[in-house]
Amino acid sequence: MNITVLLALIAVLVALRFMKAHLLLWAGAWWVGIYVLLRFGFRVPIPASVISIYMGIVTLAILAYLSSSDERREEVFGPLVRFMTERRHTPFLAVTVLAIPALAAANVYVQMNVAIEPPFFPRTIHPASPTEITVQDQRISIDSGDNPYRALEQSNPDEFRKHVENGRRVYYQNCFFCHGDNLGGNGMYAHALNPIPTNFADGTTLPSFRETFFFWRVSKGGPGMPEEGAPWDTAMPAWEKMLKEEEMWDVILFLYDFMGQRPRAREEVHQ
Amino acid sequence: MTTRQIARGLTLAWLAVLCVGTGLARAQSPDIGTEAQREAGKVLYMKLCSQCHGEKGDGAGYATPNVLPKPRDFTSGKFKVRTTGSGALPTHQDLVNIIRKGMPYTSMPSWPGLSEEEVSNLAYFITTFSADFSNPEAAPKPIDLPSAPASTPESIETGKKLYEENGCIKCHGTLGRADGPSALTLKDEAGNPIRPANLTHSWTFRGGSSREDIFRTMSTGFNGTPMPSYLEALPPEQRWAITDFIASLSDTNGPGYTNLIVARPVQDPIDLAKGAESFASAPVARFPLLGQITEPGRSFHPPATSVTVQAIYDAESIALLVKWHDMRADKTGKNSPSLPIPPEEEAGGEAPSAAPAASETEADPFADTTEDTVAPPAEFSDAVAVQFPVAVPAGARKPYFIFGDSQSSVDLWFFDLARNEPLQFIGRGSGDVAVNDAGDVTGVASYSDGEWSVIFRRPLRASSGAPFTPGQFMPIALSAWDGSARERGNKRALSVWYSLYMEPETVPSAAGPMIRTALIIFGLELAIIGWVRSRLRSQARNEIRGEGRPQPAMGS
Amino acid sequence: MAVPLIGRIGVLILASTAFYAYVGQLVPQNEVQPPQETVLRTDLTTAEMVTTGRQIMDAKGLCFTCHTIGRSGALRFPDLAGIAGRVSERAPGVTDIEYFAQSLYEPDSFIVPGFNPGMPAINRPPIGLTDQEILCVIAYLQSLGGTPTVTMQTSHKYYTPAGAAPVAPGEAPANGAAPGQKAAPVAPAAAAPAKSAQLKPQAAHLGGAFTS
Amino acid sequence: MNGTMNRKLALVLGPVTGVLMFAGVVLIATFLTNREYAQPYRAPAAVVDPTPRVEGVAAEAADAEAKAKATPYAEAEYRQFPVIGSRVAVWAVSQLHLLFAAFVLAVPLFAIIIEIIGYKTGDLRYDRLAHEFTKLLSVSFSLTATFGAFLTFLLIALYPKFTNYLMSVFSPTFLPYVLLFFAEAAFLYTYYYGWGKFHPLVHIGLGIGLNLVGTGIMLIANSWLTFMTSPAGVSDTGALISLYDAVYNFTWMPINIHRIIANVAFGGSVAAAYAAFKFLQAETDEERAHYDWMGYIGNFVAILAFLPLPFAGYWLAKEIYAFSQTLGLTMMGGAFSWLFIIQAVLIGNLFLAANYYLWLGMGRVEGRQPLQKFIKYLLIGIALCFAIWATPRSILATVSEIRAMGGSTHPMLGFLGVMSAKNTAVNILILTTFMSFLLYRRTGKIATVAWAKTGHAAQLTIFAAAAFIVIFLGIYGYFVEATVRIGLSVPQVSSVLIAMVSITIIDVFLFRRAKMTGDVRWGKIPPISQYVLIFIAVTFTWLMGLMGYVRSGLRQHWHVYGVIRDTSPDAFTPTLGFATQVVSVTVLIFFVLIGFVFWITSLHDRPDFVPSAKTVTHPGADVVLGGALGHQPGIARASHFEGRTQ
Repeated sequence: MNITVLLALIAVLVALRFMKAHLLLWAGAWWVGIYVLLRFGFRVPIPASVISIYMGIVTLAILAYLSSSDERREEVFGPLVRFMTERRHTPFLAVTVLAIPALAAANVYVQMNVAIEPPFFPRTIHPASPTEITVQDQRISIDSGDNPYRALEQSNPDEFRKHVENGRRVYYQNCFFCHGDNLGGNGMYAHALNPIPTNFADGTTLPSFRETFFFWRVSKGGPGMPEEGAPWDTAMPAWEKMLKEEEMWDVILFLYDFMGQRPRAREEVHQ
Repeated sequence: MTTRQIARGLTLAWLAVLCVGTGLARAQSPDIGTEAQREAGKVLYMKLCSQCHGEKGDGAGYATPNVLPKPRDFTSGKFKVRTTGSGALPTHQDLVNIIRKGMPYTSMPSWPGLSEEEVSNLAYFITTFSADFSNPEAAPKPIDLPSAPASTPESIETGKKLYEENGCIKCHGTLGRADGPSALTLKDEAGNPIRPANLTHSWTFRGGSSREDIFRTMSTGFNGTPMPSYLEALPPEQRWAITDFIASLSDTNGPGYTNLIVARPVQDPIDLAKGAESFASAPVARFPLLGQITEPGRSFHPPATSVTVQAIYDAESIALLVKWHDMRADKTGKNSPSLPIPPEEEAGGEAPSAAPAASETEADPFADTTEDTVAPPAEFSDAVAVQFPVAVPAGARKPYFIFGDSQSSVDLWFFDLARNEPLQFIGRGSGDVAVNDAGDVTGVASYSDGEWSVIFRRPLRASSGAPFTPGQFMPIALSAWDGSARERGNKRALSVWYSLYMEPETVPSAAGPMIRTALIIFGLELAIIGWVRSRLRSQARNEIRGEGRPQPAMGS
Repeated sequence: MAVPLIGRIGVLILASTAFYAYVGQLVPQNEVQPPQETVLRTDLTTAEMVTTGRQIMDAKGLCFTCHTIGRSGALRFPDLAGIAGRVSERAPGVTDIEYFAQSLYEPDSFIVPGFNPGMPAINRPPIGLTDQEILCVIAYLQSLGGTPTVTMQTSHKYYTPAGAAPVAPGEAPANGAAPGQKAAPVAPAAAAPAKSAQLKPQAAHLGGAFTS
Repeated sequence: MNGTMNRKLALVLGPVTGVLMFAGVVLIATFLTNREYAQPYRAPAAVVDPTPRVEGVAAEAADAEAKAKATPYAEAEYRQFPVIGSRVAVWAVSQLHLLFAAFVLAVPLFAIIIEIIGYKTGDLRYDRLAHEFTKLLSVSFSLTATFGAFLTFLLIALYPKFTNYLMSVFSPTFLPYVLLFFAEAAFLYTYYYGWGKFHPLVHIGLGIGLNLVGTGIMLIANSWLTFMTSPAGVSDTGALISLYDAVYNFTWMPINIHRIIANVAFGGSVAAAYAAFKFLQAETDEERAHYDWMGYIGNFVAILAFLPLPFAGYWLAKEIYAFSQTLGLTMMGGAFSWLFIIQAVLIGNLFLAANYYLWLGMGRVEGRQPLQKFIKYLLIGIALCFAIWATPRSILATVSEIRAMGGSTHPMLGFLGVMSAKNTAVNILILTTFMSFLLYRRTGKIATVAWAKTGHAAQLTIFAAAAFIVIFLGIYGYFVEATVRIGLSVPQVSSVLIAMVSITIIDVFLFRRAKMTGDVRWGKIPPISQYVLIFIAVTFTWLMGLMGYVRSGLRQHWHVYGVIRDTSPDAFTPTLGFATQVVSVTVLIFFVLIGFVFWITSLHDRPDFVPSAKTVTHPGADVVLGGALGHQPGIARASHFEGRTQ
């Protein structure tokens, strides 16, 4: 949150309050204010796509408010109707009527002259996995399978620690170049990659999935991405070529262990 | 600009405080914190640091075999980035700073997420690895780092002279491109190969890229490496002059990585003989390179960290100018995108690099160039490749960025720099690269002062490969091989896919769309106003006639 | 300027549906294709056929749902490790290619002692491998305990490749194949060059409809 | 505007609009077919052929005949529907069938409830209302059956092998289905035509029978389609093992519940749209008052049924996850994750529109309304919850934006994209809507009971407590496992439900003998509110269409998930953009047809045709017209009040 922006906005709204501003002005102020807040009010900027969703909602809400009672409708549309019909406003009206298309045309001009950007292809961040994969001659069910070493956590904690430690070794020999020392997706090569490496430290990525999902991603990598993951752009290797199955399971254990998180539990099957 | 000034101000203030603090600290033993602080640091160290620096602090962690430069061995008590004299221990603040900021373009990351206390505790814990820290004799004494005079053209000129006179060229090269004659033979005290800094890429400087950082590095040297301290050798003004010269070598705004090459149309037919001159009109696009760490035969730390590309096209053909820095032109041996890498080589990381095993004794980079300090010729030559999809992709789907895949292949323009002409390959995956005899691509290559300039040219429409059409985006990826680092085949520096845009000769006018938009909106406005007015009139009529229920204005 | 009620409602409905369709255009547009039906090249080398055969057995063939390689103990279906070496003892006098072909096309005609019948005909739904794919599977099976000899041009009792029995131009195509057998498929899919791996699914599948 | 003029204009322009809407449909359909999507069905471009045309045609015909004779019969796996392709054809027709079926199933459900209320209270208004709803049924019923038959033909023709397979599994359920269908017809027509002809209890019995039979039909049909998503009771190769399991598969029950609730919501909204349509057409104040009230009730039913829908949806999603995590991930994280953002836009719009309608309803009460000042706070709440619900899980961002965020999740928005936040948002939305309803209820009233203050305070406390519990559990959800988190929605929902019930009970007692500061004048609502009702109906219909797409599209390239693959050219999953276009066209067709239903229904109230002297110019025409049309004015006029209400 950027406090200065927030304070400035509050100040403007308070000022409007003292000015006893017209409803129309209020509506405009809120709209612009919320836009400014979303656009500049956050230290980590909000992506444009989300801002447009939010502004759509805000627009609807403000329109609903303006027309929610006869009085308000009169208050809002009255001046507008008068502006459009009364003779004394005619010069202004003419100017406005000409100014709006001119502005729109200017906008078109600006839009057509922005710096060229390469085509942008959105991708699904976490595409759905196949139900089953074959890794080094082993069939592994993504749906019903589980990390074979996870059970050791209860049954044999020492052995489990060994697996985690092995996973740590694997991670720092292979993965941290991209995914970073603290799993934040900010390794030394992250600046050269698109899409950027997955950030495991964001709090939500690890617990949202089961370990088999990560096993699929680790073992099959970028080449194993389904179509909706906009294939072939990610540099994630298919680690099955370079690591043993056990090492891949271990490194997943390590990810959870390092972040102190637990994988998503399997939904109870009833019936 | 303001943040820069503030930062500069803060640095100065900090230096001032340090100077004052120095006087006070002179008599005390090194600041190694309390037992509790070191214990707290140990917990963090074991979690965050020990994988590289080792649990014993000896720089032998899990990651060590695969990283270059090697992780610091804390037991040696030798630290690169300090404010203290050559060979001296760093101050507590030095350690804190380096933990906080990390070392760019190495595997030492910055740790912005840790609290002041945590970083401080870590720094305290690190002191436990070397006995020197508890020795009051060895208490670090920060050196005098006078504030910076303004950089002027004169000071840069002076600096350039001093740079040449003081042997900097031996390692860092005439133009600072790390191509000095002894650049390839450098080793640190532990015997690990080490590369001189490329002074034209200030963003890769381990100790930071500000003028103050450069000045400090030059004054203190990097302990344990061939980089000496010039504290004694040169007075501060001369050091500042060299600093100004070094700072002038790089674009101070950082690498300016982009994701697009804009190919400009040119009127005259492209003449390869004219070389880089023809590209004057084309904007420079710089792309980061990373090690090929995705397919077996990995290269974790290739020497090349970035590459610049310019593109032009005439009526018949397109030409690309690719430039990157290489410590030495390796024009002997051979190279090819399909040369195999034995698995054992990858396991050893960078160890069997070009550094000759013969020079066991630490080479003095400042001795006159002798046979000993010249690295033997490389077995593999330098090479570069530009990669395009074989067909212009229709949607998001491109060939796999590492030499394509079995379903969509790539067109490789490969230049083995030991040869005179580029070759073409068809890539269907890193294990399936075949020579393409189309012979569409021609090119020239030249090397000067540590920089390769390679020009490729191909007809816009050729017998093989995708056509180039103005107004179209074409995916492009690059690879570079450094022969002296034994790079070949999959072992190389590469980029992910970027775009090449063929800027059309005549840009379509915006007038049409502008007029159309304006007219549509104008029409809408007139319709709305007309509607409002007619409504008002009919309402007025109704009221006069006294019939019709009153309607809220604009209600429906 | 009075707009009749029906018109207003119509415009409202049109506008709302258009708005929602517009919202639908704003989100990422990904067309999810079904998994590629690999069209096998006719010029695969035997070594390539072995790897391809292995992939087919993994994925489309679903062979390892029942079969194992290198397992012993209580098995549902015969283990396949070293299978090529055992052909001579199971079916003396038959080439391994013919034996494997029979096992795949008519699995019930020979049941390995100690096992129950239960394998479906592989060239028919639900598995529905193509004849070319089955050749690759045979190549892989040959490699288990033997040396693969099969090529894409190999013919056996159940299948004769188009190129293997040259038909003189002008004759009715495909009737030259041995009588009583499945007519050899006309070549298009098999002969399609590697480039025909398109984004759109192939309209003409050699396999059955119900490929699970 | 002038009434008679409106009528005349409507007569002229109504068909014109119809034609225009049809043209719109055609236009969009043409646009769709222009897409690459339709390519596989296109004939190759004509080849230049030097042969004279006549000979060429003759030769072609001869060739074709020879070829036809030579080709042996082969069973087709798939056939192509011209131009739009099989998928879109089956998709649109089944969606239309479903929409009408939903309407036909839902309307009796609340008609019977209203009828029972009418019977219990003796208030004839309710009885008339129930009858009015039922009027819409008979035409809709035949349309449902027509579309059902159309769908069956399409399936048999276009997907013969797959249809055959489904039949082999489900053939034992066909006979009961058909029998139930007969029973449905019998009940429906006796219920409608027998209005007022029987003892009220007998009639109510008929209505209950109608509902039971209708639900039975739906259950059977649901088993077929849920089997396709989550097959059970069959072997790997698709052979039937247990019909019971095949019917009672993972998603059957959740879909049943989901559909019953959604049907009621949808039916209510369409009935409200009908009332809105009649309101706008109405010429007298009585009619306006009646249809205002009817629209209010219809909308009330719709929103009431809508409130529990998200929870039924969660149950369904949970079952899908339990059946196959891959399917669940495809739905929530994969190809369909963005569909739920579109859904959030729709649902947000619904809530906003429903609240807005209630606020406008305050205008029915005389005098200036002090309670209206609360609207802005409610609005802020709704907008916030709407925004949270519409926050995508995988944010669409350019590389530079992703780098700025430090990953694919935004450090702040990331928390809004997950289930905890959305669950909380939807619960708060429901509470807010309920608040709007309460405010509407007390417009123009002042509680006079002695404990009024305490009552208000208690209501407020309960409301605050519910909101607190919901928000607390929502935040708590971030700290627990996914399975626990899903479980948290139960206490959230129940606290909202308990709050709603208890506040309503207090409210009822609080406002007994309340002082009225202004009369409720039914019909005195701004006409814009009626357009809101129609908008709600469109949105509901569209939402049904979208949900139909996701439920069916989840299978991706499977006819029966994991058992029978779709190998037709339509096997791919189209883009969301394409899907929304198809849904839009389907919804437009539905509204054209439902407009037709409304029109037919409104024929009831039309005065009979009386040939005026001017129109009859030929002597013969009199005879013809006289013979063709019965002259029974009066009966039709009184049809409003036919039956028991008379």
